[in-house]
Amino acid sequence: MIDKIVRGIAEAMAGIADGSTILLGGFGAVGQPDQLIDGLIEQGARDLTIVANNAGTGRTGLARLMELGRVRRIICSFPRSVGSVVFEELYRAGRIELEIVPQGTLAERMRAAGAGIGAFFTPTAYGTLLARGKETREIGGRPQVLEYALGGDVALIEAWQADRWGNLTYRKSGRNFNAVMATAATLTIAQTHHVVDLGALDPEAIVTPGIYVDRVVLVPYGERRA
Amino acid sequence: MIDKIVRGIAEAMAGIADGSTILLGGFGAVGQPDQLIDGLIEQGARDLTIVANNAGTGRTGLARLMELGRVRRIICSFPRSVGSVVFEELYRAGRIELEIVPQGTLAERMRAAGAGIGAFFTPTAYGTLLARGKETREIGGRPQVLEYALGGDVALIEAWQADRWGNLTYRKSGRNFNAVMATAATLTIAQTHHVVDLGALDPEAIVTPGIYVDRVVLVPYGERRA
Amino acid sequence: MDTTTWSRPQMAARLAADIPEGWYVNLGIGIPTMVADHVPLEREVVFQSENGVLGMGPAPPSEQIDPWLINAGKQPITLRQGGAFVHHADSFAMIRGGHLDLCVLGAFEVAQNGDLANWATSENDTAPAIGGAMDLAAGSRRVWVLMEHTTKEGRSKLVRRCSYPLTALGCVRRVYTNLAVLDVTEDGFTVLDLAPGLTRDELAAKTDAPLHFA
Amino acid sequence: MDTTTWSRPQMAARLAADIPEGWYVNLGIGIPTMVADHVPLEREVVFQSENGVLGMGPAPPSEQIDPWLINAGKQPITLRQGGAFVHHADSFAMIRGGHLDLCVLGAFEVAQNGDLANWATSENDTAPAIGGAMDLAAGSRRVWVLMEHTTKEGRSKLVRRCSYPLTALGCVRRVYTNLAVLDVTEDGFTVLDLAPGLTRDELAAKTDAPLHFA
Repeated sequence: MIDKIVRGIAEAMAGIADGSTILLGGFGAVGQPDQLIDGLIEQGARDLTIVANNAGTGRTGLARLMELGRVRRIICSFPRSVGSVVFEELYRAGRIELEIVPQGTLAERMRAAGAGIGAFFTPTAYGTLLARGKETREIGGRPQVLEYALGGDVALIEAWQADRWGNLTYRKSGRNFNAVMATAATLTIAQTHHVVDLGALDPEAIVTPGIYVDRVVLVPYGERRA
Repeated sequence: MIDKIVRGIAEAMAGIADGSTILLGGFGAVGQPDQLIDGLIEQGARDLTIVANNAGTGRTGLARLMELGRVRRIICSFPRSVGSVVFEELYRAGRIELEIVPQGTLAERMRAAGAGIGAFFTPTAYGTLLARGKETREIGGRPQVLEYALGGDVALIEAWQADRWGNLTYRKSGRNFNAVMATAATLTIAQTHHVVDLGALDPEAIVTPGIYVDRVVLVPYGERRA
Repeated sequence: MDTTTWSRPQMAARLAADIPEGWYVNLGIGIPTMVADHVPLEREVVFQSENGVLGMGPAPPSEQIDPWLINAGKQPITLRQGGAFVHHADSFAMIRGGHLDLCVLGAFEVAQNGDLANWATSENDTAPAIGGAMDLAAGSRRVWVLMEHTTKEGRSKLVRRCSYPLTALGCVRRVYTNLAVLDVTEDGFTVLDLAPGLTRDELAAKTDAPLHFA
Repeated sequence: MDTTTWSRPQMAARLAADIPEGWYVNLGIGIPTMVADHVPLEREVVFQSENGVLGMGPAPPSEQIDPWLINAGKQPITLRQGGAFVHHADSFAMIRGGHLDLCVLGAFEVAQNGDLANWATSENDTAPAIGGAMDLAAGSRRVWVLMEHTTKEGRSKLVRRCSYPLTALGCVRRVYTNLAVLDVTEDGFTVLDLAPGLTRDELAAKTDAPLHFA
């Protein structure tokens, strides 16, 4: 019997190695796998590369992980936002590397990694600082920039419903980067608000089929970090 | 009020120009937009390029369109199959051009057209006849082939349910190329088995959002060609 | 005659009036977000938010807020009937694939050739936040900019050539400011509309680029 | 001792026995399709069909056929509990992205370096049908070939070097024939298993490539 449901956060986080590239789902607070991030803090892996839309806010979650000196490099579209104090301190001190990627290119680079596309040409960022040093080419009358696939060793995501095969649904705009990152990592770990019986999810409405998911841990809504 | 529902096949097919590239949905008979293909035969456009998985079977539908001399070129993954007699006659007679594309590359090239990706590198077909003359490059330790986006002027697709905004669902494996082609054409025309009220489709389960759909015509199941 | 400049709600309303029914539209963070308030629900315009929401409706009353339903500005929103959710790659496929009829963005500078600068104020700003602006600017069928005509210091934001880092080349089609509405044409800025009482010379004096008048 | 060769069902069963629970597997058209019949439902193996079906179940009784539910061979199928439908680009993203543990394909020729030829029998066959074979061969984590050891004319289908047009380079990991099971290794073909009563010399005589024995 396939059963990807694990019993707790510690079991979910087992084996994440130092030096890993971690894809962190969510957009703002929505769809952010808070308990898995706390689990990663607890688990101890260091020298991490983090791929996420933002660079953390406040002093908890991703910001806490950075404050502990565990993040070597962050790849994101929107590092500086209200409350991104830890990132800004570290960045000014030269203690964290930053790669800024346009949000759509970030999503597409991970989609490429999941879909077996080594690299692709896109008009986004052509002629801007973010295309500096990158190969460009005119295709179909438009100058385009070559961007490479971006995969992770681990993806940490938040789902709404899951079954034991690892099939996932999301809630509303909580789908965001989660469904993309699930396809782009060697080890995909999902926290979910609900675990349902196999067969309970509508096969027409499963967003992430279990093929992309390795471990699922139940974290009901009530246990969401305030 | 947005209302993409048109009253009949003729209205659905209005304005398709000679020389158009037409994306034809379906895989085998499943999800094939039979009435729209008949409508295209009726409508009269010629000198067409057809993109489809197969090259037609029997003497109806796509095969009929080819037999009438209306197709200049076909781009597909599986031209020769049981019953592809019209294609084979025309091809032997040098009266139709053929571009064979691996099925996944075909889908990905249309996805690229819909997603604003000019071209992409893929390992598929590297070292084979189908990569002859194409640019190659090693990325991430794997030699890959450069493939270009493939968009259409028109996509003809079959849906299961639709609303007046053009949101679509499909039935089971009827999703196939239909959902991809919907994104890749300037004008997307869907025949649907059911029209439902706006708001009746689950926003979590809409497969093709209306942004990709221009015209919808109701063709209930009973009217499916035998 | 007294010169009045358009207020932000008036600017948003002025732009909103130009959006026809049936368009798919992304509204940037800031003043552009206000545009939605000036499109009546019965004129069906489909608003997209790049975090995977197509068919955004108005902000909910506070007791109906769903924490999983926000826009790109992280504000609570609603979904209209006919709306749909997609993931980030599909959402940006819509944007980058040229499926949005319009994107409304704020800007630091717009050049007379349509170049847009709206994300960083210096090449030495080493950690600026780009978000989805480059994708939207490069991918949308039309980019309209909604912004004040000048900076707080009175410097024109319409310029001959952008001095700030670019978001995209030649993408802006139209600019709505507190003083005027201008198209970006082959010949540069062409004024379509002036704030009430403002003279052409007054506008020209506040604009650091040549103006044509339609 | 009499030599018996494995029948097609036996070949399929032999391969099926090597698929562990939990693998995601695509079965090519023809003999490979038979493999599913030899994996008991309680050993959960998730079969994928490239037309967008993940979690295929057995063929339905004729009165339960749904015309919208077929496999890549265009045969009616069922969906297991836990199955899901995706579109063609997502389905091939699974395949090409390296998410399938195994793909089982038929072949015209397999070379000792793992090269696979299974789609065209001549460079001059100008309209051969490739379907998804190149994507599956290049994209799957493992490719196992299930085929007769020789052609009807008795020519070995295991070869030093493919003479037919290739499907993918160096992709085949293992070959199941009616005579033997062989791994493709750095050193070429290594025999893992022989049909009952078949001697090493008899196998070597029917194989147009050097054989190693494990």
